[in-house]
Amino acid sequence: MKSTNSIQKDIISNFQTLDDDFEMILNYLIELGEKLDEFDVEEKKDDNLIKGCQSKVWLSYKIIDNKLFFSGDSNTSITKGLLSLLIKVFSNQTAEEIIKTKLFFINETGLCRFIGTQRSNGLESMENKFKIIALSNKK
Amino acid sequence: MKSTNSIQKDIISNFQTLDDDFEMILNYLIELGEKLDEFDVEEKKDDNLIKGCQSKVWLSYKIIDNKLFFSGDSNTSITKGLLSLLIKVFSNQTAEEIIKTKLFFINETGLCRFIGTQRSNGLESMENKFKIIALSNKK
Amino acid sequence: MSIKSFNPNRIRNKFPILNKKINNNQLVYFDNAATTQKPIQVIESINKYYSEYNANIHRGIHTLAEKATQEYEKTRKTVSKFINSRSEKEVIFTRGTTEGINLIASSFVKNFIKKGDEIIISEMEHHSNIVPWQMICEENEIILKTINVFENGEIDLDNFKELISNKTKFLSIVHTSNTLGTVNPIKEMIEICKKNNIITMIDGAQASAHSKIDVQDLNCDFFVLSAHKMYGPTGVGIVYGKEEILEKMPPYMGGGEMIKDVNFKKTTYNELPYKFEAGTPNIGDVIGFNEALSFINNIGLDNISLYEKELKNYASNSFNEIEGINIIGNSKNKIGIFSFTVDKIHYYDLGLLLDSKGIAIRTGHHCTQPLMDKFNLEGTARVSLAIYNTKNEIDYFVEKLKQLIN
Amino acid sequence: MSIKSFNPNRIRNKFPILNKKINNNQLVYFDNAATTQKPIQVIESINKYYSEYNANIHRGIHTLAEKATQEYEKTRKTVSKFINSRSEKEVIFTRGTTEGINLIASSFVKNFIKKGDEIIISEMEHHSNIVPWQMICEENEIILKTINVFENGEIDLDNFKELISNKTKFLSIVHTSNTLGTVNPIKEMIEICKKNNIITMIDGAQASAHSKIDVQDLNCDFFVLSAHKMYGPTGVGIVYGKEEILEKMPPYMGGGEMIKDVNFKKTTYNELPYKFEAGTPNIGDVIGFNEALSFINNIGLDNISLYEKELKNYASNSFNEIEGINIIGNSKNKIGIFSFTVDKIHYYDLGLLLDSKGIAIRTGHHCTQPLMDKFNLEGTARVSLAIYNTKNEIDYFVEKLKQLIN
Ligand SMILES: Cc1ncc(COP(=O)(O)O)c(C=O)c1O
Ligand SMILES: Cc1ncc(COP(=O)(O)O)c(C=O)c1O
Repeated sequence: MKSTNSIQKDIISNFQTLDDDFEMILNYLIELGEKLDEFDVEEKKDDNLIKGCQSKVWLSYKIIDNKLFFSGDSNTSITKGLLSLLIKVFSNQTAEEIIKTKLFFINETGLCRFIGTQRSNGLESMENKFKIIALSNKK
Repeated sequence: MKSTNSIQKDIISNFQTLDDDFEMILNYLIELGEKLDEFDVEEKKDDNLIKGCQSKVWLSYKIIDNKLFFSGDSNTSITKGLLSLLIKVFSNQTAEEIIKTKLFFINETGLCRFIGTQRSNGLESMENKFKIIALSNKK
Repeated sequence: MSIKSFNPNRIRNKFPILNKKINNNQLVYFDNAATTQKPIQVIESINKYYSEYNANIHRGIHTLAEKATQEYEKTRKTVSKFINSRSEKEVIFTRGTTEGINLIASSFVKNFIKKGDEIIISEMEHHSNIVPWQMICEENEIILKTINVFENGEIDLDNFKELISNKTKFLSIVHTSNTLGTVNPIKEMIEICKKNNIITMIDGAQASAHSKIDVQDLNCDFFVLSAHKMYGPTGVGIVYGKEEILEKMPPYMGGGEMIKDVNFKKTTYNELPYKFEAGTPNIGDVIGFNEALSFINNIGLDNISLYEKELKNYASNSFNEIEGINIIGNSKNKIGIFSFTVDKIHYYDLGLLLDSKGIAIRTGHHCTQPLMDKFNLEGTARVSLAIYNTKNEIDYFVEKLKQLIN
Repeated sequence: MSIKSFNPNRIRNKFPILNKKINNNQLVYFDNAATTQKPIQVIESINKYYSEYNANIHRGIHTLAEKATQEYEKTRKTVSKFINSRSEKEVIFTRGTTEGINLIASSFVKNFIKKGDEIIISEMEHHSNIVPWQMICEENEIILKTINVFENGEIDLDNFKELISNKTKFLSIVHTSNTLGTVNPIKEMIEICKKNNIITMIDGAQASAHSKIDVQDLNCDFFVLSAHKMYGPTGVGIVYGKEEILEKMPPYMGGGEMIKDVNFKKTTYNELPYKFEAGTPNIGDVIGFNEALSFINNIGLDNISLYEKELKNYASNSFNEIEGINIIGNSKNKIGIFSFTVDKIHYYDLGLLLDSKGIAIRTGHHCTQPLMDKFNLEGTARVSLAIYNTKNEIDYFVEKLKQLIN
């Protein structure tokens, strides 16, 4: 199992090949979102909802062998792509590992472009949701 | 007796010799003020007061042969100079002449420099006082 | 300048930002309802103020203060002419439309509206013309009523008439909707109000850069606008109010400038318009606003309206040809503001994808959530046009949008 | 940079206006308490905003909006560090000190002060820290008390302690007097307030450009300031408030930006600091303010204080040698603000005559009429110094003033 940090480093190097081309980044994010596993419609309930300024995100999880596995969905393709990255980082990790993870890939990839200050709700509250889930499942 | 307009023209040509030199204009105004006839202390009462933003002006008048004669004073030398010009224009005139006079010398001499918008109280309310006196003495 | 000789490129050259590249594409700025760009003469006048005659105004007697005061007050004169107010005293500087509405809501209500009275707004109002009324109504137990808006984005005048009762004291209505582009029949509405002794306030934020405003002809009691939506700087707005009403209103804020005499026993307030301008105002930008108005006046609002109408019709026809697009708001009388959704693409994705092509549009609820709720929408994408936009830009936009849809 | 290497000429070069001639004389700008001049970096950053990335902020997702939002919020971060607030949420943008005080007076009183309670201010307050309290006290039947000021311009601390009762709920006090230059013992006063559960507001308009402000160290509940008195643009100010208090306060104005969800049934407000920032803010000037703070930070407030103290002492000594001058305000702890009268020359004449020599001073009541009344004055002439002023300028001023007196 890779550490959250090394997964983040992988993401960063993937994004580096995109050369800061805004259009390519968007299309890559959309592709990533499309690759996410289908989200169970039953899980599209308010409890699992993270409401951003312009988009909605749903997040659910399972625990297998002490590790958390996340799945999620969004009504916007680009947000879904961002979400898929967070799922990649946090899935298959213990609650402890999730809690202590610092997300540095967002700044380094330039994806902070999508964390406008008041829209921080977007990415920031996504991150918070992961951490809260982890906290509530800590031993 | 000169008309108010020709007195104004005289004032303008006097000021033209000062070449827009701000210091000379101020000194000239102060001199003009000093030449004003002594103001009767008894006339320094609230009825005769025109309150500007930073200076006070007193104005009184007599009527001789249907003509108004003004005298005035101010607690600031420069305002007193300005006042003396208004007295020059309006004194020895009939009420009717005063009422219909348009003051153009203020703009043309650049003395509008002293009529800051909120301080308009200064020159503008001085002019108003002359006109009100004239109105109340109209036949 | 007649419309024939009207050359958008000559105008574009006056806007430094329009030469910028965004994400390697030429900027296409279609977010004008949020804020317009600024011509060089506005930018330079602010620069000049700070470089040559910056000083605090009104009380100072030194040369810089004098010059700054004159230039500041010159803007008031220009505004007064621009909206055709009877007097400069009727022109109060604010930070923008929002502050203006709050000023009116707060100061007017204190004197003229009582518990149980009614205020009318419409369903298409911007939050800035909703929330101040909600706040003041709640505090003072006043009833807030809203005029119905039809599916096509027009206001329901019959419903408006029905809402009026002898308790109705105030109407606050948007001139031109920032979401739908609808131009409301405000003159007619104001007339109805006059007959019923209802005071009227017009939210002119989206109107003032696009069509001639004549407050005397409208006969409204209040009119508010924002400079930043009129090619002027941020941080400046206007409240126009009829002198006799402003005279009777208590001041909004207290402080320097708005007083005549301050005394711990009895403070007296300054005359209009200063009574409503507490503290050091936004001097630099008020001065800059004068140049924005010059810019508009030089082209002429007639020419602007004419050109923008042509542009709007062109855009409207082009958009209607796009498959999968739904235009929200099809009022017969509207300006170049197009809210739309696209089947299968969320407006948020649309906004970002178009941005990657250099096209700046706005997405979301446009601060008109009640209207969104009414139309069962969470948000829309919005294209809003201004005088420097061109048919070429519309073509480019349509091309890119079609590519995204297919 | 140590004070040894401190070179006022290097700083002067950054201010385009300081090269200007006024009435054929080199400008000597001694009206800094009214507003300071602006360094080129402030002017250029405003220019750059309008030329390169002007857009409305927070809601937009296109590149310009994103960039404008980031730069706007960067200023908030810088301010937060500058005053050492715990969090950026505690920094609210306003038009200036006056609006800040009105915001506090209006929103705070609604929740925390009741009929019969008492608010304390001092006799040396600026009108902006008097009138808002008078207005709100009258409306809500609250009692306004004023702390005595001694002949030498210092505050009467004993009187302050006497005024405190169990009804006292609020102290609003000026950090540094704009008329007297007095620096009040606010830390001591705040401590006394804390012991008596009194909320404190500091008017920092005259302090913030001249000495280090640390709101946590002061432990005040509110602190207000104006950018234009800190080498920044007009139209921008700050309210600092402790988060837990701001959280409990209702919003001041309603409108766009300050809401979370708007609904005709129930509107919910945004989180801090946005709850208090309704409508499109003064984006361009907030961004410019960041450069003003950089300018100050680059020199360092320690260096600024040190140099300005030297300048103040030099001025003080020079002025004391002038026959016929009366300095109003001789507090032991004061900054370079000198109010004075001259026997036989009215301050208005003085102001104009000095202006003819290129010297800009302020004359009048300086928006502190109650203080003038107390000292039996109608007004004074006032010299107020800033970081770009020099001993040479003081010498020139003294020379010209002596000529006028003789
Ligand atoms: C001590 C003090 N308080 C408040 C103010 C008001 O500041 P502003 O006019 O920027 O709102 C001033 C400005 O002169 C001041 O000196
Ligand atoms: C119709 C309408 N009213 C009010 C406003 C608020 O204007 P401001 O944000 O400049 O205060 C806007 C701005 O979007 C608007 O479009």
